[in-house]
Amino acid sequence: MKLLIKVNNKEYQIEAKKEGEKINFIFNDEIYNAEIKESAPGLFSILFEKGTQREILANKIANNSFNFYINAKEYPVTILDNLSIEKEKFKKVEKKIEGWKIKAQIPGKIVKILKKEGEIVEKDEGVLIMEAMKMQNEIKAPEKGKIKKIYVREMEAVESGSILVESEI
Amino acid sequence: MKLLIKVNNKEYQIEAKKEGEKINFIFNDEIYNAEIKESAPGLFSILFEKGTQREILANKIANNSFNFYINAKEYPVTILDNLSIEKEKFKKVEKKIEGWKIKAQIPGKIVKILKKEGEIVEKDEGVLIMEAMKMQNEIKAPEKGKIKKIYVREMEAVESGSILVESEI
Amino acid sequence: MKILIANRGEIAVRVLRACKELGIKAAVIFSEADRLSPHVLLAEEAHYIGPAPANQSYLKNEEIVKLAKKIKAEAIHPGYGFLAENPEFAKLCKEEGIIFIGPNPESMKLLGSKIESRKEAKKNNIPIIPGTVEPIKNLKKGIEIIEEIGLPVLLKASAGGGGKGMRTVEDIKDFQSLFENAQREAFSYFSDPSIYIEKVIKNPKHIEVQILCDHFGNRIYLGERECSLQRRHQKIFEETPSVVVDEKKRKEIGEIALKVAKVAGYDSAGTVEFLRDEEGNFYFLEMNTRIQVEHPITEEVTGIDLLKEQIKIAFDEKLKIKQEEIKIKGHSMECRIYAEDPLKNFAPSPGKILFLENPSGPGIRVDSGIRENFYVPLDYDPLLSKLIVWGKDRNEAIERTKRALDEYKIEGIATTIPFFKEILKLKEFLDGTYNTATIDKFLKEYKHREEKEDLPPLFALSSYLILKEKEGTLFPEQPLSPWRWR
Amino acid sequence: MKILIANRGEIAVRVLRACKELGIKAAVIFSEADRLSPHVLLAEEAHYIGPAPANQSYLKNEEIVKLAKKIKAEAIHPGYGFLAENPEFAKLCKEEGIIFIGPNPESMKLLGSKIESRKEAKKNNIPIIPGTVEPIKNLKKGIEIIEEIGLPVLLKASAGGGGKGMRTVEDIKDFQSLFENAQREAFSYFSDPSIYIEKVIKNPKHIEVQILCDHFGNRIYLGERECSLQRRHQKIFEETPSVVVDEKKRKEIGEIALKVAKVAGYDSAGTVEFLRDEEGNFYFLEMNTRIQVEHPITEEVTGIDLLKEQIKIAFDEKLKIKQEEIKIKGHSMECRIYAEDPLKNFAPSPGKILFLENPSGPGIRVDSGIRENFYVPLDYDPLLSKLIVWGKDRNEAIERTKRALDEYKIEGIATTIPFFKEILKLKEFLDGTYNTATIDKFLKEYKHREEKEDLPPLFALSSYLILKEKEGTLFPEQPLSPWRWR
Repeated sequence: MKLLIKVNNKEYQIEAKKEGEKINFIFNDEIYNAEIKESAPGLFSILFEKGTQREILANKIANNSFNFYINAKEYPVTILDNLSIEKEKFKKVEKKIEGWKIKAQIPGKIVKILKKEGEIVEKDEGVLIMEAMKMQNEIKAPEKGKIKKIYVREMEAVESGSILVESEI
Repeated sequence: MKLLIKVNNKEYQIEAKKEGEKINFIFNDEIYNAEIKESAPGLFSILFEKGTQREILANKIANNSFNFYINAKEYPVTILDNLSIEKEKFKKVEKKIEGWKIKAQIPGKIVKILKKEGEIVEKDEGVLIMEAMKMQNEIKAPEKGKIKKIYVREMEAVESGSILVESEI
Repeated sequence: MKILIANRGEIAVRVLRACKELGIKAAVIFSEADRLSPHVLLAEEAHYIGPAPANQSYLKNEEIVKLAKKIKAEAIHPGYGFLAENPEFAKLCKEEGIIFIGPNPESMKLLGSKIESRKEAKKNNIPIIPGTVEPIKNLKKGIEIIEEIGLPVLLKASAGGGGKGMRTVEDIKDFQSLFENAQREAFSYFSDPSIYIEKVIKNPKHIEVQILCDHFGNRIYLGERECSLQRRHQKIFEETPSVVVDEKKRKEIGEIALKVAKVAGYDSAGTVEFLRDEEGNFYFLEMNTRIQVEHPITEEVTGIDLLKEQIKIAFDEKLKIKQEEIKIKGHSMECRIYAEDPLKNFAPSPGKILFLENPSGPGIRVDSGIRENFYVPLDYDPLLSKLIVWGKDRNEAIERTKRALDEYKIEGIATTIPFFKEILKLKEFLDGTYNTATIDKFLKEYKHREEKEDLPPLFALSSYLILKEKEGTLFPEQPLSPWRWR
Repeated sequence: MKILIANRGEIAVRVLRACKELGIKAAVIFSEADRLSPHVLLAEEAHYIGPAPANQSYLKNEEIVKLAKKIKAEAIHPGYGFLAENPEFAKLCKEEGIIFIGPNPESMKLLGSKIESRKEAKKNNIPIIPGTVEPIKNLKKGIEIIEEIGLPVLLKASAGGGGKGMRTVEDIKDFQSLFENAQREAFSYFSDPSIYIEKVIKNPKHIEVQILCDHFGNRIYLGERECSLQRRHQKIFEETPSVVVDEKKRKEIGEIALKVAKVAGYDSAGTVEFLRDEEGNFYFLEMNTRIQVEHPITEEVTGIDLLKEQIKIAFDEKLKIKQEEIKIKGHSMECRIYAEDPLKNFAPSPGKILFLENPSGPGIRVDSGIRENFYVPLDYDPLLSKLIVWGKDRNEAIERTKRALDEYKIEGIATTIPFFKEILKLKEFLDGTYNTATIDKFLKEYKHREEKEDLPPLFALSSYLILKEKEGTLFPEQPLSPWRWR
């Protein structure tokens, strides 16, 4: 099966086949054979035919979307098969029309809101300041846009993943 | 509720009540209040009102029967409530009639069988020799009895829990 | 005997260990966020002290002293941070008949004031960074001082902190406007326009000396620690001995450190901090009146358990170790492992630790405040643990640190482990020429090394999971993490 | 460069660490039982070698050498046990152009024979246990020897092993019958009736000397290890320095050890074993031609990484350390943690590790071959890990060991951890007078201390679980362990 794998937002295409606990895949015209065993819940030992061994922790964060950890290094990975690839493209188009949303990456507290609804902000301009673990972080606009809605108030505690600000265009 | 708790085959009687994550119990005329929180799957932190804290791993091995571990020390524990106490008594009577059974405590290999079916063995007399982890262990008769059936052959590998020998009377 | 440990995380664990080895009972306190923290789970006695925010729990001095009395603890160990350098708390303990494990409140108060201790140092011929010791209020006096010590200089608000009212003067032409500027800002923030002038030490190294002083006037120094690897003035890595300190220099700064302690009437474990300029001059900066985060590397090379010595001193024992017995053996370094994401500008990364494997083997020690399944709260300092390494020389220590970092697996949240792997390859680190500006400079171009060799295993597992899911042999969908049951 | 590690468990992990610190690539082998063993999971390269039984996997010398060649490894590290002291294997490696990390096959062969090495020792005036060096065949010669060395003596079959054909003679009256008895048994087991006579050393201490010898005739000793705490002749605990060895004695036995090495043409890391009688005499027993289980305590007090030295020597490097540079600092001890149930006569306890927490902090090192969720297989030696402790003196080392044992949590299977907690309270241990008989004597009355204070928490949790079950708020019944999802 053809798979599109996004690692750290870089895309790679592979062709993979599963036989029991074995995976064969082709990447860059090279064939790989690996055996996969679960060493602890969520932990997998990948052993390639030529002997290379790596252990990976898989933390599922959404459908087809994982945080993988190799040697304490985090790799956000999204896996798309043929069908999902089409859907994803569609979503991208939708997104363009909608403008951007800023979500809280971690739980924390909103310390200061720097912009008002209706204001135009430039790319990388600060929109609000959030505090977590004794540290303050300025949250910046990912793209230029007009602020449509601010969902939070100053001193409000927010959960990871909650939408803070939304723009139009 | 009245509970009969067997720890290492010693019996203790307590009277216990649960309120949310809190347990109150009376033992030896003393009242104890404890809060219990699961710190990891199967691990519990017990915090008494006066400050004593212990962490216990609970490994369930049968209904009402656990291996508890405190500081790497194993405590086999069986818990009986009013109803179960009656059942247990009944089972004891049954058992008396049936004679004993020897089960494999650990997986291993039967190296030698020392007795034949029909033979009378004294308490603590060797019945067979089992090997596990490079060590040989003589398995002894728990009580005097007449060997009714030997379920294994020499050099046979056995699983933990499988019945090896059964006696009558 | 019993000690109440008024702290959390790795330092509470460290104190617990010292108590256990001394045969002293120990009790800990915990906030609502810390009921299942390792310092609680390792303790045999633990008491709830309040809600998560520190000012409602770990900073509640009166409640803590009250608790100590209730549970019949003779002493309180404050760790570092929180109440450790609060003279009011030390005084309160004393008044209530509880031993505060630290220095007497008077010396703590004196040393806690940068200005006062700088004055005292100057009076006693201890080298300080050139500049004023008294606040100045007019321009003319400022120019005189600059003529004396040379440019560049730093203007600082007397009452200041946090960089407010701070200006760097590079050119005398700019002095007047910057001075007035700083005065204005100082006045608006602190209602006090007085300004200090201090020479700017370019590319300094931060080097400190560990000392032990008892209640009977015995004082020893235990060598230095170099703490120049800092991110925005926060230490992240320390080593001992320093590449730039030889036996002679060690003695010289050691004796200065003891002089500081003597002048201040200091009577506990403490650290005297110095800046070293590019010419090799050392200037007294300040004294830290607590056990420090980085104390273990001194323990590794001297073989002396500083925590136990600190506790024994507080219980009025005489220091038994003589200065001439202190021998520095080998080399030790410490990496501070923080719950911060180096790829996201070191944003805090609280969350659940899904997999933890600590390194071990020869020369490795981990002083840790976490374990698997622990949820790192966002209410406190993000220090998770300290990787402490000993080697027979600097080279072996470096190789071991690399090896240990490769073994160290904290997974489920982002940490500074991958960052240290890069730091250890830096030329300035390897040749020992690094200074307090090195990391901030390096960070401008920092990203994790792209590990091309990590791609095939990632692909293998990705394929495996997705194909298993299609087969229907994977565990059924769950709200959180189906492959991670705990 | 690449090394193939032909072992498993903690020693394979130890060798992996040494390779990594030296910048040498390493590959491991694994049997069917070890696919998910820590030595595999920690390795970057691993190869399947065969089914679980050792003679179909870790003992397959030809396959192992073939694999080494296939993966382009220059050398094989055998660890201890398995192929480590097999001269045929060492020879095979040599013939196939693979470096065997250990001594040359000839010296290994000589030292592997107790009789030959005893002969060689006697010839070179190395003190051996009084008795015959040649087998005797008649009664008269036997009586002569007993008259010379005195009673009691041990009769041993020349070809023997495993206690077969062994008799202790306490009274000369019994000699004839015991001698004939032993001859008969020796003949029936080994088809060789020849018998050795050796003096019985009463209550001996087992003390050994670590040495390092390179390929260029450089030889050094690194102090002793006392290994007298043994259960049925199996070492379970070691410490260094020994309470009964002073600086002078250390030099004396160190030099004897080097003489043994020189005589045998030894050229690797090795250990020379001695028995010490109650009068303080030392007798050469045998030499172990491998890295030993207990090597880490020597690393702790000397600061020298023995594994790395052993590897460098095998790669033809000259030994850089001089005898006069070896300084013993502090005290170190090792507890061998076995998967054995002390309450069930040390029956093996294979199974799954449900919870694991390693101790750490100052002075603690754990060389481990396990981790949480690992299933301890029943096919191999039950050594799980080694707790290695350093303290500035014996007293601190003991207190730390106690502290670390309290912290050490291996749960789900029975281990020797609770047993060591009792050993450390033994009078003979504390005063250092213990000998090789101490443990077996102690074991006759051993049981875990009844921890009355453990009852209330056990009751609390028991009530909680049963009442939660009645409420129906506990997880639904599962075939294995409902509170343990993994």
